[in-house]
Amino acid sequence: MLEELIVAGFGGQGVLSMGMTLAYAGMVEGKEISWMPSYGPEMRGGTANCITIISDNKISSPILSCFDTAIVLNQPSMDKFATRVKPGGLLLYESGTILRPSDRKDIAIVGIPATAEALKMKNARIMNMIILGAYLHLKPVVSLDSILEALKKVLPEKYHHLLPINEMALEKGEQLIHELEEPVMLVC
Amino acid sequence: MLEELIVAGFGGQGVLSMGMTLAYAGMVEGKEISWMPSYGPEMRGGTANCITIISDNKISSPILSCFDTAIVLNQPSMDKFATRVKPGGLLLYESGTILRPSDRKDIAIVGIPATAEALKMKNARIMNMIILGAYLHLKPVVSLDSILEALKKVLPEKYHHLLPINEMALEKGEQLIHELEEPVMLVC
Amino acid sequence: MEQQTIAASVKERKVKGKVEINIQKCKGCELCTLACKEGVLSVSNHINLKGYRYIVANNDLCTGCVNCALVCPDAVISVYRTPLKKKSADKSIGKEE
Amino acid sequence: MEQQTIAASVKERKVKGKVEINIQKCKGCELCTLACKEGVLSVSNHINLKGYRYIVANNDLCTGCVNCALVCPDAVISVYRTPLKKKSADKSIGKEE
Amino acid sequence: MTETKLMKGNEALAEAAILAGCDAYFGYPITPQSEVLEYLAREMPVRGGVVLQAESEVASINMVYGAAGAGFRAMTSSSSPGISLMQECISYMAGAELPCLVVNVNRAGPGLGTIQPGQGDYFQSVKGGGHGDYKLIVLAPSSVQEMADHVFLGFDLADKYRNPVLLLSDGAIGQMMEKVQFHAYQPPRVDKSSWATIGKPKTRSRNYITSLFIQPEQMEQHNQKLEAKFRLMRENEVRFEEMNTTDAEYLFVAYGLSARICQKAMDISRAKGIKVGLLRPITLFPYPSKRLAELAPQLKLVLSVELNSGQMVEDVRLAVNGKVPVEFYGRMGGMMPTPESIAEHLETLIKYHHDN
Amino acid sequence: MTETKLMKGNEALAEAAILAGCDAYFGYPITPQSEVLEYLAREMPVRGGVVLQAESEVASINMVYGAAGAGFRAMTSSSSPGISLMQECISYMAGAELPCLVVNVNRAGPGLGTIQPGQGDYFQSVKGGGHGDYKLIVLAPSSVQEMADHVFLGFDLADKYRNPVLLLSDGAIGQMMEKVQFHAYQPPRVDKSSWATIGKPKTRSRNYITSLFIQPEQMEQHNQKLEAKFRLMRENEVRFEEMNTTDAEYLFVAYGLSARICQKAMDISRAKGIKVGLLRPITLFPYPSKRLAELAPQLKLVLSVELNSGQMVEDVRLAVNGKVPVEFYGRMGGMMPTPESIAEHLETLIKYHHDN
Amino acid sequence: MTIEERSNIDIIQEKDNNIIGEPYETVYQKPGTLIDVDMHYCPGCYHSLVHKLLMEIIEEMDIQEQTIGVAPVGCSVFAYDYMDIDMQQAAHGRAAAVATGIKRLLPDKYVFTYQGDGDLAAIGIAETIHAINRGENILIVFINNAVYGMTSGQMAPTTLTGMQTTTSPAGRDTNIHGHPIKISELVAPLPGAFYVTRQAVNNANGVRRTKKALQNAFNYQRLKKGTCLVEIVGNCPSNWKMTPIECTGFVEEQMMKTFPVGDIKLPKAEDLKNLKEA
Amino acid sequence: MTIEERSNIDIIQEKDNNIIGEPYETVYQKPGTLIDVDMHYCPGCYHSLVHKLLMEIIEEMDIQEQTIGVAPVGCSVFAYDYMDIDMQQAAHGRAAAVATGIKRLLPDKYVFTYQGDGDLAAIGIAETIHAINRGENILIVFINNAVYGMTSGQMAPTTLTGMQTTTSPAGRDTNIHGHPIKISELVAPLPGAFYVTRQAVNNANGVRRTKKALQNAFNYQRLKKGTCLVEIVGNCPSNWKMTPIECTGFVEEQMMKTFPVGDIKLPKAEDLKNLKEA
Ligand SMILES: Cc1ncc(C[n+]2csc(CCOP(=O)(O)OP(=O)(O)O)c2C)c(N)n1
Ligand SMILES: Cc1ncc(C[n+]2csc(CCOP(=O)(O)OP(=O)(O)O)c2C)c(N)n1
Ligand code: SF4
Ligand code: SF4
Ligand code: SF4
Ligand code: SF4
Repeated sequence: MLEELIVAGFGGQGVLSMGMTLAYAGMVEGKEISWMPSYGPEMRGGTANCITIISDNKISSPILSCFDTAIVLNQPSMDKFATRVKPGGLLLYESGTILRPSDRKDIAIVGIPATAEALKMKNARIMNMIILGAYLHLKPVVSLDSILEALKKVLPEKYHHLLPINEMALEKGEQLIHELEEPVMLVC
Repeated sequence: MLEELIVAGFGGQGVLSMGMTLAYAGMVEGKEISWMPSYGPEMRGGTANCITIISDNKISSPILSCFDTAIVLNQPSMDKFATRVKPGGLLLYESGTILRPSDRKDIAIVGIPATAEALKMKNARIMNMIILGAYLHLKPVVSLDSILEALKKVLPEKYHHLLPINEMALEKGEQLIHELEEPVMLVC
Repeated sequence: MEQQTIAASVKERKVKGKVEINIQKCKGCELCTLACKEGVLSVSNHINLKGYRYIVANNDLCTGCVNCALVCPDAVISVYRTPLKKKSADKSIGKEE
Repeated sequence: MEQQTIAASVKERKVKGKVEINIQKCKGCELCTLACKEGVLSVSNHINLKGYRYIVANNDLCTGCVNCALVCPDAVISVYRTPLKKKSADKSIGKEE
Repeated sequence: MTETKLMKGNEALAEAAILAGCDAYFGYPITPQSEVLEYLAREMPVRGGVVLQAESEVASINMVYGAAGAGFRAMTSSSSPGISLMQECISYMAGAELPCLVVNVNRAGPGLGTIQPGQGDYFQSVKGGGHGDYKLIVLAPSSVQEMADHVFLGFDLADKYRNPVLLLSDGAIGQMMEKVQFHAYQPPRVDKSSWATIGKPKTRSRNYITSLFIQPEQMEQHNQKLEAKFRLMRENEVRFEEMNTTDAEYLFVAYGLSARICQKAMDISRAKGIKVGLLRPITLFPYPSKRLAELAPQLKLVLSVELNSGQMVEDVRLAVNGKVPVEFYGRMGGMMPTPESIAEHLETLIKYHHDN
Repeated sequence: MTETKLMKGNEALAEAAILAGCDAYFGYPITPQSEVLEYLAREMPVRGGVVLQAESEVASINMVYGAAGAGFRAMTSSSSPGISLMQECISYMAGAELPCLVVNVNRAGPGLGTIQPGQGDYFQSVKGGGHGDYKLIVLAPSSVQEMADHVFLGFDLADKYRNPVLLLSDGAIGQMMEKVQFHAYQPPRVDKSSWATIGKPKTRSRNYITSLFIQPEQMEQHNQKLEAKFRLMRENEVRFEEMNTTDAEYLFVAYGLSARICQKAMDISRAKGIKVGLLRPITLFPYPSKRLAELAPQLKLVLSVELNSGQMVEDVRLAVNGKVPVEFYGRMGGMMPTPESIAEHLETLIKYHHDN
Repeated sequence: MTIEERSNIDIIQEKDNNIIGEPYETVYQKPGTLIDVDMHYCPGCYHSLVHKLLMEIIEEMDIQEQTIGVAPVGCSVFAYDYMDIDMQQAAHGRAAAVATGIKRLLPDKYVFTYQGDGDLAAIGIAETIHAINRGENILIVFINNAVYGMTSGQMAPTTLTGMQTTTSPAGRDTNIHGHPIKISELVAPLPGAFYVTRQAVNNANGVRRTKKALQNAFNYQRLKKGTCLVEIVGNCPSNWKMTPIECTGFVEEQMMKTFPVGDIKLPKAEDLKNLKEA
Repeated sequence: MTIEERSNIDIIQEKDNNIIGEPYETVYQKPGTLIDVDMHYCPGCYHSLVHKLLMEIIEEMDIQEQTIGVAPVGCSVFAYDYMDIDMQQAAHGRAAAVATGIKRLLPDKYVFTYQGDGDLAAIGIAETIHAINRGENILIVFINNAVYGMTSGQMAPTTLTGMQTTTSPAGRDTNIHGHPIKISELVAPLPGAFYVTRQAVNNANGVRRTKKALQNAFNYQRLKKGTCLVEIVGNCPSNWKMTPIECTGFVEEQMMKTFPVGDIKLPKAEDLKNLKEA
């Protein structure tokens, strides 16, 4: 198993923590992992991304130019990373924010209205977990249990009361995939 | 013509200016010259020396390990440089201050009571010029006229009234050589 | 309820002011709302292209005191006033209160 | 002429002092001569191995006030005194005058 | 004790410092390594040890000088511009034979440059950015695990040779998270009483720390003593990692982050049947020159891959001494070469050298 | 104008600075080069130009940065430890493409070391003591005359390439007196209006001096621009002096003071029938590698002679790339190799290489 | 407000709705010398505000062609992207030395530095004090926001006692870290300091007074009588972890206690006479 | 006196002629902690004098084993050759940082720096001010001789107005070089400064007072209440180009005008209570 993933969006959208949760979950399952943030000069408002690799074998380069999966949460990230998804790969995006998705035909492109759903659940911050749930349903690189385990590490103790809503968000993501009009066809 | 000379003594004995006067005189005569002081960490009381080279041809190394002539004005310098005079060379020293001259047989060793003579002339500072006069008599590498010309450059304007006494000192040095009991036999 | 008081003061204004907000440059820091004692400024329910809730003005209440513009870090606010008497000096900064 | 005065004061001394000068370490700076008001110290006509005119003492005049030793930068001077009363504190530095 | 953690490189390094018995950390913030100071500012007061934010990098390294001179395990960390400011004192420490750990989380320069990762400080680290003849032992971690491991190793080597050790990382290794394990470690007992300034008892003569030898004879003697030490390091402390070299006809040489990227490039090339191996120097000084010279005869081409304009490539060339062509590939300014581009570059070079 | 004067190296350099139209000198005292500041403190106020004693070397070089950024000919000078302190700003100036002259009157190190002459700062000067990828043009005078000449040359090259130039001298060349002539010189008119900060008129867009390129793409572009410049220097600015190379079987390579000593050693060896020549690099960067490579085939042995533990010898080895054995001879700590000892060392090596 | 919270608002592109008709006249407008791009500063950051003030003054005094600015490393390192004047970016802490280099060569230009507290008071204190001690005829604009902004909120020499930062997680402890340095009070006694004042831009009147202080400083520079230092109490919403409005409260209640605003050193009347005459 | 003048005196090796018999008792003697070698200082240089005082105190307090000294570059760089205590030679200007490094690790030892004015006030002013601002519990001994001694007499930040040096050949011009910095007055207001005093060793009483000040400072260090700075007006016969006695005159008539002796900051009585109790 080798999953090379990039998550990209605005700083503050939970981009880094989404990748980090996946990385922790990988660790829980005894996999090799690497998580590489890109760090920008601006304190706020810039775009952020992180490359997360989960693998059964030792990981060589933590820096990649193309990815099995790209999860993008804003338009600039869509524009930048859509082309970097390997043929047959997955491009997952927040459909409420991104109005112009890629038109590539050789990859699976899936939009999820995660922001809207998060607001329905009265917590905008869990948007990233909805996306993560969707992703894990499409690509079960780690189990949901491992993710929940990981969340305990990523979330500071004082936010542990939020674990249930995060779990709900993950499930909501899975559900949203089921509700898609067209089924997703993953090649790999 | 090539003269490789070291002058060594206490700082303050006029060691550096003796070499410098020679260098200027060399320049007056259109010769190639190099003057290399050794500079020590102490402000006062250390020993000082300078290597002066006067040559008809371009000078290569300004730093030398053996010399045609060594002029030494204190015992430590005698101890250090006597062995560095080339066979056949000249070792000139202040005989009032240096009580243990070298016993080398392959070089000419000449002691001059320059300090005492300077005191007789009521100016301790001209000791170095007496020595220089003696040296120039033994080895006329430059003319006395050139030396007098040079002194005008070495001495700051405000000390130019001292030029006559310096000239007298130079002559006194020459005279002291004549007064030596044994005539000096220079090989080169 | 404060609206009431402000509305009252409007009537007494000798000069009328107007502010113009460059909403795309506004970062929604809300410092201007703190500076404006007339209640002219409020946060919009919309966000601009940079993702900030920008500021909107109710110019009916504006006295043109320039306080909001002075404190706006990003120089987003322009202020206009019906002329009273020409004051030549230091037109841009107003008088200390 | 000053010699006279000093000699006079000698007679009145209650304690007798003596200074010992490490002449090979003396640098002839003469600061001690400035500090000694009894005229104990003077510059020798000889120079030491380092080439300095060192200091010699006329201990007959010495009161053992340690002033010279205090100001000697190179710690060249030792001072001795006939005992008067034992003073335990701060023996090396004397009392400020 | 060997619990596996997921940590940032900078944090792993900071944690390792505590576990390695680092007595004192002095530092000044600079991206991309401020986490080291931040981590230690949080942890050190609780777990023992001195941590102090200095007023500058110059002050930091001079505080390290003082603490190291008093016999303590001391360290500092910074990034490129800050490390440049330390050059005078680093030279002093080498001259005064003071052990310490200096960490450079290299960013791309010159000047203020950018905060993105780079390897442009290779020359400064390895050849000597400060004045005079001295060497630092330079360790180049290429993973978060090594960010930790090299701290232990670094302190031990510093003590062993009484010499500063430089840990040369980069912004990517500092910022990325990977698994890391901390093994039980007991700092070796090093007797520093013969030189450390902790107060002179009547029973010994005074200790003093200095790099001043005003008499040339003494200075040269001291230089020779240092050179002997550097020779010893060259003999005993070379460390490197080798992959796929047995049958290699081509060789990547790369350290730190670029070695990780080359590893992937190697896989790509190997998949195409190109017999390429990788030599990853772990110590940049002393350099694995001997091993490179040994490998040279079997190789057709060596490619040094760096995040700079070509610095380590000189050491590769010096090592093989003309026995095999040495080429360079690099990106600068925080840009990353992709594994694909490296593999491609190798192929182009192979073709070129074949044709010429 | 071409009066011959007898001057100290440091003074000749200072005088040359005035004649070269140096607008501003900023410096801090340090032996063995304080005469530069002292000379200029005396002369500049009378003859025009700014001279200011700064509070430190860091301040000096940053004042130079400011003055150079405003389009003026500015310089500083120091000796080894002081130069180490300047590394950050030197890297900044290279990054910001500011022309200036930095003079290092090298003394022996590391650390405080001694005030006697040395060449231990070769690596720092040539490879880059500061962070990031940059190069300085490095001039190595070997006489008082060149101490003067290289100031004119240095300022001209600095302006030509918008890059700092380092004049790498040593304590002996700085302190010794030789004849020197100053030729008529008119500073070339360089139009700096497109980048110097002298106040923005309405007619042009603002100028700003910076080495900051936060976006890696831009930074790399900037790096490539700099590299292109360094390539140009390599192509156009190599300077060296050659003696007795036509029939040479052996070659001394040495710069500055050690080249002078080698010259005498060459005479000694030649007198014994040993066909030895001398190559004296005048620019240490760019290095006369091409010429060395050309000479390699005719040579049996190259001996690099330096006042350090062996630094330039690496550039010699890189140049000849294994085509001829390269050996090293040096003294350290302010000690001087004698011409005799060099000649002797050469003979020993000849015998050794002959036997092996 | 995080992006998550923002997302419940539609992104719209709305036309400006304040169109001004006659008989209004302009009483406040962005100065033309402030380049018309978005500044990278965080929302509510006083850096942007002070940039604006400086550019207003330069426009009003019409000295764009006579002014050179120096901004070292810190959040304001990009100042040259916003100020439409010739500028130099300086190494961290060295702005005063760089400005010295410029001013000594261009004595008739206006030269100012724009420095943060980490820059001026920590790494750059030597250059600052010596420039002032030499009485360099420059203006030092000193933005004191009590933290290192650009590097994400570490303790500065000016961090308030007890204040938490990423490197003083338990709050600044004066026993370990010392007391916050009051730069203005420290340097004012130096004879080279001509005019030293501390201002704050926490409200409109503060902005007026700060602008006046900066104006004074620019004018005084013509006298060549020494250094002017205008300290401005800054903020840092991002690293103080407060909204801009909360920051204003913190400035007024905490910062201004340790750093009281007001003039610390005023020029002597006789020195100012020349200015009035000119 | 130059060697030429000296030479009219024969070099002799004379036995000490002051032999002391009973019933004398020793009232002054070189401290045993001052190593019995010739100091390289020029004749009459106050450096040697202050070395002696420090070693007297260390002997009298019996704290040789508890004391670590730091001497940076300057004429006193060789201090470790004379002081029989553990010492560190520091880079030019950095003594206060080095001492910080030592003291933070060895908080119960006495740590002092010994610095010249070039060192402390020019290149090292940042480290000095920040160490004091942090209230490092160290003693800074500051020898202010108004020139750079070791490098042969260049202008220092403390050089008097109008004073000629090799780098101010026309005399220090305050318009160009600024006024002499008064370090003690500058740092005394910092809360981290516990005891700041300026003394001179121009005569025996001055020596007594200086010694007392240094003694105080050593004692206060036990309280861990902040930095003690003892500034001592120095001299430099070689570079002032005066005899030592002329130097004394210059110290009294010129130096002490700009640098008046006296206590600048005294500990509060309550702080000293603990000391008396101990
Ligand atoms: C030599 C050096 N050290 C450290 C840094 C990292 N650095 C950049 S800005 C900064 C401090 C910024 O704080 P401040 O001056 O207070 O300005 P602010 O960002 O708060 O406006 C630091 C430490 C650097 N660029 N160079
Ligand atoms: C980085 C650096 N710059 C400059 C020097 C040269 N230097 C040695 S001592 C000194 C100044 C000495 O003056 P001061 O501190 O006043 O002490 P003094 O010699 O007068 O006692 C200088 C500039 C140095 N050693 N290191
Ligand atoms: S002060 Fe300016 S940037 Fe802030 S909310 Fe008001 S208009 Fe927007
Ligand atoms: S003070 Fe000391 S060194 Fe100076 S002359 Fe007197 S005894 Fe000699
Ligand atoms: S980090 Fe702080 S100082 Fe920097 S722009 Fe943001 S609010 Fe302003
Ligand atoms: S140069 Fe001056 S300070 Fe140095 S030892 Fe001599 S007199 Fe003392």
